[in-house]
Amino acid sequence: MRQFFAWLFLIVLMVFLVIGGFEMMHPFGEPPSTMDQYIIDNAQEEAGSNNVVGAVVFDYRGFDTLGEATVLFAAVMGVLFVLRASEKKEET
Amino acid sequence: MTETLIGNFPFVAAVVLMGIALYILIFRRNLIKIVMGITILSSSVNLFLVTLGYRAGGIAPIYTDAPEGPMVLPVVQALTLTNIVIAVATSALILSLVIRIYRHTGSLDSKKSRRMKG
Amino acid sequence: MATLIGHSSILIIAVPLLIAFLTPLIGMASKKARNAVVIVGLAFVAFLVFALARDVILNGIHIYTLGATFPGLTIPEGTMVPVRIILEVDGVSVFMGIIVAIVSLVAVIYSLSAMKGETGQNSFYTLLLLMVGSTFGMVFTGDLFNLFVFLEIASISGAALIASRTRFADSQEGGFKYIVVSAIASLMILFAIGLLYAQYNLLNIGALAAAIQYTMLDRIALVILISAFVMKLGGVPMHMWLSDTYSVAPVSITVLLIAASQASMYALMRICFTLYGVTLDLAVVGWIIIAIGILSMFTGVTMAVRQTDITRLIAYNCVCEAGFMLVGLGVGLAVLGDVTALRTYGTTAISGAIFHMINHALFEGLLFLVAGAIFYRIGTRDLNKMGGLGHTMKFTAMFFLLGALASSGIPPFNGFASKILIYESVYQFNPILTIIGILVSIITLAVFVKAFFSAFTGALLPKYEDIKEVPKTMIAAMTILAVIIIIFGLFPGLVVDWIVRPATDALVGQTSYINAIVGVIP
Amino acid sequence: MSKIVRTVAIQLMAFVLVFGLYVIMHGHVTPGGGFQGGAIIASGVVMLIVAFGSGQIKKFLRERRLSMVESSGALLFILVAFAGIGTVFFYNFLVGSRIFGGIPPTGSNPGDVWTGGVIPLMNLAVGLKVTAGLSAAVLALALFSSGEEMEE
Repeated sequence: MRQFFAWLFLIVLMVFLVIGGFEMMHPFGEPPSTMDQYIIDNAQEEAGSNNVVGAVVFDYRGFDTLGEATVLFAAVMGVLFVLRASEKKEET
Repeated sequence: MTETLIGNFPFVAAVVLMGIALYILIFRRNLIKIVMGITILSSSVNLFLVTLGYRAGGIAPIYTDAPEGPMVLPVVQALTLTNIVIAVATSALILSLVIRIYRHTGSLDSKKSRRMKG
Repeated sequence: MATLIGHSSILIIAVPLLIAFLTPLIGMASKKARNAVVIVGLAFVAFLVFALARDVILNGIHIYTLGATFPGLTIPEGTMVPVRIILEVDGVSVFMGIIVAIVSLVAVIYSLSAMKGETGQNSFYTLLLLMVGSTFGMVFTGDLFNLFVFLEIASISGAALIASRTRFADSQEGGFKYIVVSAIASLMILFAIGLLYAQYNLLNIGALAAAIQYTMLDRIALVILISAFVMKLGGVPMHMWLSDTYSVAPVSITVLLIAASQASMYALMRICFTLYGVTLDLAVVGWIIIAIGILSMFTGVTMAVRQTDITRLIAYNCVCEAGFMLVGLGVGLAVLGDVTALRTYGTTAISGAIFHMINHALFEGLLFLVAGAIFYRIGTRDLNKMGGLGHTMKFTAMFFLLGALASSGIPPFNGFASKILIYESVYQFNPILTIIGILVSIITLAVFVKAFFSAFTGALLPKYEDIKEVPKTMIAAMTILAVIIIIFGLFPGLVVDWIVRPATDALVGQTSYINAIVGVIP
Repeated sequence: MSKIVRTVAIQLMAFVLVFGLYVIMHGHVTPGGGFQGGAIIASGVVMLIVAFGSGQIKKFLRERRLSMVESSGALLFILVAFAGIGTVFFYNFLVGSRIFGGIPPTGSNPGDVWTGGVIPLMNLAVGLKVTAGLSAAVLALALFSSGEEMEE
């Protein structure tokens, strides 16, 4: 029963998304680009960077990159925390 | 209909990849396979994001010795970069938890551990 | 002071992150210094939150554009859309900020003695601060992708913290389950963000809300977003992970996890009310959320009846209380387009749901802290193995009773104040929902009375005769929550007027949120 | 691993380091940046772990020490962001100044390292962080799965 519902869910989701993918998306290769065109045009002047992706990563969306660095920091801390020795104290 | 299907094939490919990932996540019980499912899911989202930003005949958005042509959208590339790093971080943490679980239960089958319904 | 408030929204997010990066370095030198820095830092952040709250409630929405030449420059010259990440703090955000500030301070104070014997404390406090900072980020940001990033930080640090008792297998499994659920949910959210980006080439919530047209792709995105956030907050079809993770985490972390779930609830509200707003098919979406809420209430309370593990019992009660909030929100959403209905009972329902969020964080937090205190002393969570603890742990017993009564909506505690708002407004929408709500509350009371009697009353079991009251800092943390619960219960009108009403207005007033970003829509 | 593999790994490590540093420091001019360069150097460290075994590597690279380096990298990054708070958090205050202040001519150009404002500094911080972080995570996983206990 559970299997059946899982299959049903999966198939319905896929049908929806595939139809969405080729019927309703913008034609591949012609995306709308109001925000991105501004960045392409102004990145060199505002951020002084030839690499526009670099300008987006560190200047326009620098806060996301701080978050991204923090994710990696959290994961490394988490790995060291989870795999630490815990023999110091034995409860129960 | 078929024309749009062929033209928008990259979007469909991303969705199919996502379907594979969801299949793994729903039906597989091995913990390592669940980790793989999450990695594939994040790859499918990455593929989707990158295809969103493609412009026909576009070049990489870097001005150093750039040839002529429209530039592909840079923001989605930044988002993809962020998501790749997040995926690496997530899988590192999940794998360390899997190692711990394996040490405790001696098994990688999620049915054998207490009440896993991943 | 004005500059401080001007920058406060970013400082509230960045200061916890800064201290988190510093903590491993300070912790190598001295443990006392580390604890002091953590507490002072969080107290400073809490102060900033209250200052910002005052400012936002008096002067309206607070905007902070990161990396622009001045904070108010949302749209640079030469374009019509926001390009940079914008923090947008309105009434609801600041309300959530207050919840997180209170809860994080309590969690740290409680951890001071509760985690004393554990190894890896430097990492513990680092991860805790990351979680606090990212939860603030989730509620303050005005950018969808930024929301996703902070959601990921919160879930990764949360999963590591859940697994922090490495000697127990079930805590590892809890951490695993939490991160798998979070990863799937957040990747689906990112997919939905991609769908929205593909159509409008925007990531800012306010600008998207101005541009959105409710096409088929928007509907798909909405379904994905709602299901992913319901998954993250533990609504019913996806509630299995919640009890398994909440019950195995150290309780100070569970309290923060509740705050993180509330942040997911906030994101759900943002998506429904602000991003889509009146373009939605309101009645349908409203009823879907009501249905999820009702199912959560039922499932939560029926599962809670069967539990013998005290933390699991409280975790299922969390599912049940989340149902109340969802019902209130769903009713508010269903009548959002209808001005008269919105004015007569819609805003009251939303107010009730929002007020219940802070109350939920407070009393569930208190209950979890009590359960943690019991575990700290006797080392078991099984209710059948407890008995007579009220003789020796008087304060703890009192706090449990307080939390239980507040949770089941008994006057004069705060749970009653918010539940009555939900009941009376939902009654005008559909009386059956109110009856179900009251029924569920009564069963909740029964569950807690049973738990209270089996844990605290009766003869003191001989093996627990030398059990003492828990250390002072743990008592202090519980006292803070208890005092706030009592104040909220005695003066609910003041709380509603000061912080709940502005939050409701901010949630309903979609146009002011949009206008703060894009100016007057042309 | 055999002696050949070890020797080659040591030799290769120098090239990996140079290439990684190049990718990090030219992140604002050419494709690449802190994350990519950091990942390159970290993959070099992983190569050493594979060649020598995690126990051997542990003698001169402790994962705790790596995590300290990572903390400092993260700290540097957020401090650069804080330095802009005179105007706005994350403000690119170095554009037009003496340090990395050059502004490239609009359109296609040969590229100049001395541009980008705070972007090179952030690339450096992130590169430091990613190198140390990924190496620490891989080393911890390798050590733990080979049965050695962590230090606290």
